[in-house]
Amino acid sequence: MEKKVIINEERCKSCGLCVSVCPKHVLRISDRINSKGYHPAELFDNEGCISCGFCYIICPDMAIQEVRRPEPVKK
Amino acid sequence: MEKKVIINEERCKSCGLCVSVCPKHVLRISDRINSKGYHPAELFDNEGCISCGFCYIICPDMAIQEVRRPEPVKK
Amino acid sequence: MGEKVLMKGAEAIAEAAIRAGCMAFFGYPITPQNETPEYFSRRMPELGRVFLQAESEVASINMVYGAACTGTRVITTSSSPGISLMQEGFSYIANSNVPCVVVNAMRGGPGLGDIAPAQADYFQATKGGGHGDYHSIVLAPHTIQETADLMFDAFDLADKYRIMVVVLVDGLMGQMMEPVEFKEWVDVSKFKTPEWATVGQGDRKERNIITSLEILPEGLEKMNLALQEKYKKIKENEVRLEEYEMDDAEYALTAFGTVARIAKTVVDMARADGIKLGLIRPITVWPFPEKEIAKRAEQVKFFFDVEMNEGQMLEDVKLAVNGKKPVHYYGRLGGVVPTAEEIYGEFKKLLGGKE
Amino acid sequence: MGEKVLMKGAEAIAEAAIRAGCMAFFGYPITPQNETPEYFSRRMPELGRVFLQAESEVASINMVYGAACTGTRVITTSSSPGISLMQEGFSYIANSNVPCVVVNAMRGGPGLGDIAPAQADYFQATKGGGHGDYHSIVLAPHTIQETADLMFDAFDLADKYRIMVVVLVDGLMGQMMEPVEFKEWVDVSKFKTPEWATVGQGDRKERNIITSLEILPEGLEKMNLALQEKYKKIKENEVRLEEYEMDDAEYALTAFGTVARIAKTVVDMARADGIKLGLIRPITVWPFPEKEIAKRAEQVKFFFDVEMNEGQMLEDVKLAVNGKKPVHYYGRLGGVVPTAEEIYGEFKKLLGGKE
Amino acid sequence: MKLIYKKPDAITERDTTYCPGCPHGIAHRLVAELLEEMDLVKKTVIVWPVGCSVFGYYFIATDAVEAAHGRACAMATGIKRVHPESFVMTYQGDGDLASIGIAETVHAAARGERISVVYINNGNYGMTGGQMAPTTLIGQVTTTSPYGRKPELNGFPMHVPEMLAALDGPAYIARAALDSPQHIIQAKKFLKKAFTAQVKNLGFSLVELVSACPTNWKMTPVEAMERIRKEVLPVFPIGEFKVAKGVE
Amino acid sequence: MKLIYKKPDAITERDTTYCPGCPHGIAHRLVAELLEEMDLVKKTVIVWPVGCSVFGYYFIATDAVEAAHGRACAMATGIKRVHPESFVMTYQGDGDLASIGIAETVHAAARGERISVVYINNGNYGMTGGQMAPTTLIGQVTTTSPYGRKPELNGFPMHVPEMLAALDGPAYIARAALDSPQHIIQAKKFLKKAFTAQVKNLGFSLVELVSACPTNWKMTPVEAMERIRKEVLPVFPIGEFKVAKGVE
Amino acid sequence: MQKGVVIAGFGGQGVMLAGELLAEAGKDEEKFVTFLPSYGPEMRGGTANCDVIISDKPIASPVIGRPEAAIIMNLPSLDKFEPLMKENGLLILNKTLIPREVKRKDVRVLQIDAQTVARELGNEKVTNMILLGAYAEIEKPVKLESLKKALKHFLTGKKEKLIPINEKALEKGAEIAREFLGGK
Amino acid sequence: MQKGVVIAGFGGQGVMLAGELLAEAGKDEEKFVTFLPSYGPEMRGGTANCDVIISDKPIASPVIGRPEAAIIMNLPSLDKFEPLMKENGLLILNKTLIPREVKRKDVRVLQIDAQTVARELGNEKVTNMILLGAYAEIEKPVKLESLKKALKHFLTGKKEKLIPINEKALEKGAEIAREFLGGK
Ligand SMILES: Cc1ncc(C[n+]2csc(CCOP(=O)(O)OP(=O)(O)O)c2C)c(N)n1
Ligand SMILES: Cc1ncc(C[n+]2csc(CCOP(=O)(O)OP(=O)(O)O)c2C)c(N)n1
Ligand code: SF4
Ligand code: SF4
Ligand code: SF4
Ligand code: SF4
Ligand code: SF4
Ligand code: SF4
Ligand SMILES: [Mg+2]
Ligand SMILES: [Mg+2]
Repeated sequence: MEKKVIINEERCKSCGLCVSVCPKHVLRISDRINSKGYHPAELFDNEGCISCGFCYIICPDMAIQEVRRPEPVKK
Repeated sequence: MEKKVIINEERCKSCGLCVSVCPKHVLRISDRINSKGYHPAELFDNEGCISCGFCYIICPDMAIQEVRRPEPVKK
Repeated sequence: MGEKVLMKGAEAIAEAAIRAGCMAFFGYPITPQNETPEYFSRRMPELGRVFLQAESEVASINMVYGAACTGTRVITTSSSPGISLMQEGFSYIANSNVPCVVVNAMRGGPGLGDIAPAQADYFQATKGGGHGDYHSIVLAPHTIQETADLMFDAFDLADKYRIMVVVLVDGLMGQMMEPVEFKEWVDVSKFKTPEWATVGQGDRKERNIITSLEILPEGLEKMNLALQEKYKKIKENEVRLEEYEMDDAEYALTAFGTVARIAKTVVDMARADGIKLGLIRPITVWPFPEKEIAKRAEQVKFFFDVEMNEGQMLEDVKLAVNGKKPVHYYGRLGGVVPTAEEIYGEFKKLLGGKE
Repeated sequence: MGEKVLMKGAEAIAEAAIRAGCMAFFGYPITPQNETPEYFSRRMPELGRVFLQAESEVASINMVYGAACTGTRVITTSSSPGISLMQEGFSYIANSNVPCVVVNAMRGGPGLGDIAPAQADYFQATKGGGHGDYHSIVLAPHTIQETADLMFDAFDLADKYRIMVVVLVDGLMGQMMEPVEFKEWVDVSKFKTPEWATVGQGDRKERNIITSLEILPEGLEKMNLALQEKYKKIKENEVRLEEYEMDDAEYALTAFGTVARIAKTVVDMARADGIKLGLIRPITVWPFPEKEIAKRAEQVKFFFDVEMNEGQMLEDVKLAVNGKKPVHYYGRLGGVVPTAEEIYGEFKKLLGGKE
Repeated sequence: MKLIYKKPDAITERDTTYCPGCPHGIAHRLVAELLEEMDLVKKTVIVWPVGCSVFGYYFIATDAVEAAHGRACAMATGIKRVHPESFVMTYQGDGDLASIGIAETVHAAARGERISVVYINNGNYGMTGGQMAPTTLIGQVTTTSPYGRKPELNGFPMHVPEMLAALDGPAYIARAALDSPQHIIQAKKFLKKAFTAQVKNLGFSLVELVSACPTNWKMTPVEAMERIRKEVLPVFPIGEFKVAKGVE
Repeated sequence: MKLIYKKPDAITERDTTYCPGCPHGIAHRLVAELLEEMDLVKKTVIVWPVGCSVFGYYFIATDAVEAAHGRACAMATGIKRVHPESFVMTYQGDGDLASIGIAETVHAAARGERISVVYINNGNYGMTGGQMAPTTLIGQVTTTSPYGRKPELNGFPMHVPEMLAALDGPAYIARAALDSPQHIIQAKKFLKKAFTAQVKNLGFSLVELVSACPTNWKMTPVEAMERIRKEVLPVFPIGEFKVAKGVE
Repeated sequence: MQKGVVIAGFGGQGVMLAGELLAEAGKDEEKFVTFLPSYGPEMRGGTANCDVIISDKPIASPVIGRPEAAIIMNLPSLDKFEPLMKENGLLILNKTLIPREVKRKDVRVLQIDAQTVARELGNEKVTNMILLGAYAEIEKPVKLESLKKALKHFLTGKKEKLIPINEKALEKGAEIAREFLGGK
Repeated sequence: MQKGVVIAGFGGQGVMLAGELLAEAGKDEEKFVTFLPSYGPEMRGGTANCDVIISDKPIASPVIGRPEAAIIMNLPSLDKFEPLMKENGLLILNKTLIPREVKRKDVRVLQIDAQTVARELGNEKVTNMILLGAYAEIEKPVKLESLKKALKHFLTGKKEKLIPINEKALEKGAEIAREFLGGK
């Protein structure tokens, strides 16, 4: 499945705010390092994400570039 | 009888505030003229004055120098 | 031009500014120029223009700064203490390259001083009372007619160079009435918002940012060099002065503003006595007419600078003369206006013996 | 003197002021000198002295003005834009004849500019950025040691003449660390409230009034003349300068503060090349060492003034030299600090050919 | 005969420079009387900024300094901080305090600076010839609001005590009026509490005194006093807005 | 998949200059989103005074001017008066607005100036290294209150919205917080009302945003957000203090 | 020709109006004129005075340091200006408010009980015009007619009805001056 | 003898501490020293660097325009300072955060995977000391001993316990430098 949360790793400053507010605990600080020396956040459980957008709302660096929600399957 | 209200005519600027607040209407602007060209206020009815001090209280130029009240006559 | 009217300098300043297309006034009352804001307060609303009494001079100059960023012809007027409060703003305006006009009707200082005429803010106006390397164009008229005329130039110069123009008068020029004839109204319907103005991006391709900030020293140095380039251009093109009876002069008075008009009488008195005295009157005290004075230094025997201060323009005269001839000085302080007789007397002392 | 400590200039200023008996600090944060108020905020309460962060620089200088009226040793410190906001206050303090000390750690301007070192507030400090004819004593140290030493003199001079003393440094001097040794503590228990101070009449026969107001021009002129008299005395007695390798110099660098320390290296470089270059370094930029420079004008072939501005002290050098010798100039702007190599290069260009 | 009232000694012999009927003089007398009654005359430094009362130090006989326009509270702060034994007060107009000096006022109040402020609201800039002040009433004609103060252009009259009462620093904040003997007597009581706040080291204190400017209002002094009652007090009501414990 | 959130176009591609976790960025995003949603981007002039957000114009893509420290409201007034069609807002820190700029703020509010103010309360002077601000809490250690803010020396935290609410000029005054998604959503609602007040020409509007300064608070961003909830909001409660009719 | 006069008195005595009127009349006669008001050291309720100069040539300083003529409407002004007068200068005094004699012997003095005369004319406020009329008659800086014409500049609207009495006052002053000149 | 070095990196990497330590050590050796911090154009979260000069003679300018030596702790700092280096200057790089090679061929380069080494020592924060130790060993502005002694100035109170690991880091850096020098 496509990622529900798109993180611009170059913009991320590893502040951890998104991680702290994610109600589903599906975000974490990664081991990768960006060009400014920060470890960007990553969505490690796309499935678990409920597209609530909290991570977007609190991200101070607009590093959470997009949040998407799967279209409801028509019954 | 000694004057109940002593007016320093040189300080008076003829503003008329004392006259306006005197509850007994015993003050007026005189015909005299002081060295600055003002007609000073005067107490024209010492008897009628009740020594309430309103004139003193409102005089902006400290021209009402003193207000006195007759000592109550001991019975 | 229209009919001659008898008008206070402070009011003539306002009327001339309005005719010159001044669209907004922001300022704060201070003697001896209250008639200027008061006049604006009557006239601007009638014309659908802006009059706003600010809460202080600090606010005034920053309102002017804001309005100037939109490319609108804008003015503030004040007197010495109020002008001192504007110094930070002046410095910001200078490095932001926005146009505006400021009138300083100088009064006696320092501190609260008095409300009498003085010229002791010359340094502040010409050398920069605020921080950093900057200049404003400084015009110093000597009659109310000239003041009214120069208000038009003030706005034109401000727009031409995107610079602050100071009209430096004194309490006497503000309070005095003289007959004055105003130039024709500038057609403000032709004013356009300049390309650089910050009024919202609209259809513009790039957005505009007006700032005096450049955190890299190398970048700030570039900004400074651009400013200096502009100042150079102004020095080359905008110097103005009046020379009175200088053609054959053996001695030159130097004076600006109020003192200059008195100095003219001194020249007349001297000429009547057969003494070849002339007057050099800078109209722009910044840019200062260095070259012109340097030239006259070849001609005259000495200079005699007279001011209502402790010798401020004196330094510019000396710098221009550069040691070629003596430069003498006479001044009155604290709001005292020298008389023609007094100045002539001092001049004769310099001639030696006779007096 | 005690042990040498490695200290930021901005902190050394505070420590030296405290040892010199400064009893009160009022000020407002601004880079590049925040370490000064921060240092005061730690030390003053420990000593039972006053530290107050004011709401603005305008408030700071007026708090200083108030405290100065009580005859208390008081200081404020700031940097260029903040100093611009104090100009009205400076003018009031000048005409009220009260003592205080102000430090300006100059940064790049005009406007917000940058936080790098600059010297472009020289005019403001020496010619009076506020309104009216006034002066402050202006001290321009070139090392942190000298800065620490001069803080003591600053307070002494302020008290001696009842005048404002400006310590004019720059962001580099504020931010740099150098080893410094402080003078002994002044015994503040010996301080007495001066006779003229306004602290309540108490047992004094007459009450004291401190004012810069004198509404009669003749009266204000008298106040001004008294000020000028004081300035004359200061000019006669308090000029300080350092001459480095000037005894046999054929060329003289002129520079103050940070540039002066670089200039010393330039002198050494020239001497190493066999060129007789010297340095004249005004320590008091007001009063300016006119006479000393005038004397050297007889000796040297030319002067070479170097500043981190567009040529401000340059004017004072020229006025002192008065056309006797050429005065050349080199400057960097906006916070760029010239290197010794660069200045030496420019100097050699002036010598002609070789470079 | 018993002496009931007498010009206080702390009022000098010098004639005031005020226009006939200007209540500045009334306020001066109240201050002088209180300084005497509270035995503060010899401890007092009054800060007089620019305004019609700029020469106030000629009339009230205490040590005095003259502040730059609007900076009285800053100057008073400077004095009081280094000399806490002094009784330090400012005497400011509405232009001075509420317009150019509002920052210094708000911050002295917020800091709870131990100073007392006498604040004269006469609805305009008296000294400079009657320009609009922050306290000018809606519709009022002044030399800079020739068509009357318009809220959409000039905003609304500023209520300083109400505003300062929202801060925690002040110990006493009140408004009184100088239009009638009754109000003047009350004004003195308020001023006494303000001074007490400082004497007891409780914090910042301020009393606004609704005053008149007959000259610039272009009224006789008696008419001006009537205008206070009819037009000004409804907009600027008398009252105490903050009374700390201990200010009695 | 449906796009629910997307970095607004009015936020530039440039990385912010803020410390990791600094809520300045959150406030920027809210402003940018609203300007887009309300179709104001091309009409807007933002006045950025000095403070950590001095480079704000690099991050929000509108016309912009940079004000001297504290003078944003004056500069905004100048722009708005001569160009009433523009949407003019300021973005100010608590040092800028509440300390050095309080006069300009109070008077713009009193005049009912048609401008919108975004006011970031982070309890200190971030840019200059964490000095005490008017909003610093009692006991809080900063670089100029090394022993903690003491009320008897430094007074009390200043409540700007409460103070301005005592004036008649403002159309909308509120306080929100940036510590949690819920509060941030609410903050956006408040900001929208503030902007609406200007668009509808109703008067002055201001929203205080309780923010954090993890760097100078010497906390992790997450700890800083917790401190907002635990220590700051009890002193600076969220709420609307003035809501004129028509601001919906 | 250059004529300068100082007009001095209390605020409210019409000092400035008299000066402006004179200046306006001069302007109407196409002369060079300057009018310079100055308010006394006491900002409020103090003395006020103005300097008016009328000339054929451009005027250097509008400040009159040593008056050749002065219209003095109250005692403090006499105290101030008497010592400054030029020799043989002309002092026109509002005798009603000036109880003392002039001390200097080297000046010309015309004392007019102007306030009384004005009251008799029907309005104390035209005292200034009586004195101005007298001055104009003696020193002739402008024609009396020009002064009368200039009144229309200042008395407009509701005040228009005051023109006749002001004219009368100017004339009355001129008349008194003629007597004075004749009497010499 | 005059030695200048630029130390540069992110705020938080201990750039200033390394510089001050070096200056303090110089002072203790009774040398002339200057330390000049400067914060990058980005006020916050940006790069920081400082210039330290140690000399036998008074120091003219504390500003190092063209470094003869630089300790570079991150990529942006390399981008900034590489072009400014004097010929034959010494670049000591924190390889851990600097993925690219040095382009200039006319400078001496010592790359240390310092952050990794530090982590191995037990604390990533001593990266700065590893690099400083290496610099001191190669350029010898002060003795390693002086640096160690100077640590006591900075690590006081609660931080005192960090002294040993910092000392170890200085030594480790020196060791790496010796290998580097030997290897040449
Ligand atoms: C910096 C500065 N700006 C302006 C002035 C001019 N000025 C003097 S007093 C005053 C206002 C006086 O009004 P207010 O404070 O209300 O006192 P009032 O005269 O009404 O009693 C002004 C604007 C000044 N002296 N200094
Ligand atoms: C006149 C003036 N004084 C001081 C400064 C220094 N200065 C810049 S920003 C600032 C305070 C910033 O604090 P705040 O407004 O709270 O913004 P923050 O950085 O916390 O977001 C100061 C004191 C300045 N630039 N200009
Ligand atoms: S959208 Fe919500 S659930 Fe998904 S990662 Fe973000 S905060 Fe977590
Ligand atoms: S909130 Fe944004 S900047 Fe912070 S860690 Fe998450 S994605 Fe990175
Ligand atoms: S004391 Fe009272 S009654 Fe007597 S004159 Fe004065 S006001 Fe009138
Ligand atoms: S109130 Fe005073 S000044 Fe006014 S008329 Fe009465 S006595 Fe005279
Ligand atoms: S102008 Fe007004 S406030 Fe000033 S003295 Fe006159 S009446 Fe009083
Ligand atoms: S210093 Fe504070 S307010 Fe400034 S960017 Fe860093 S965290 Fe944000
Ligand atoms: Mg008033
Ligand atoms: Mg802040």
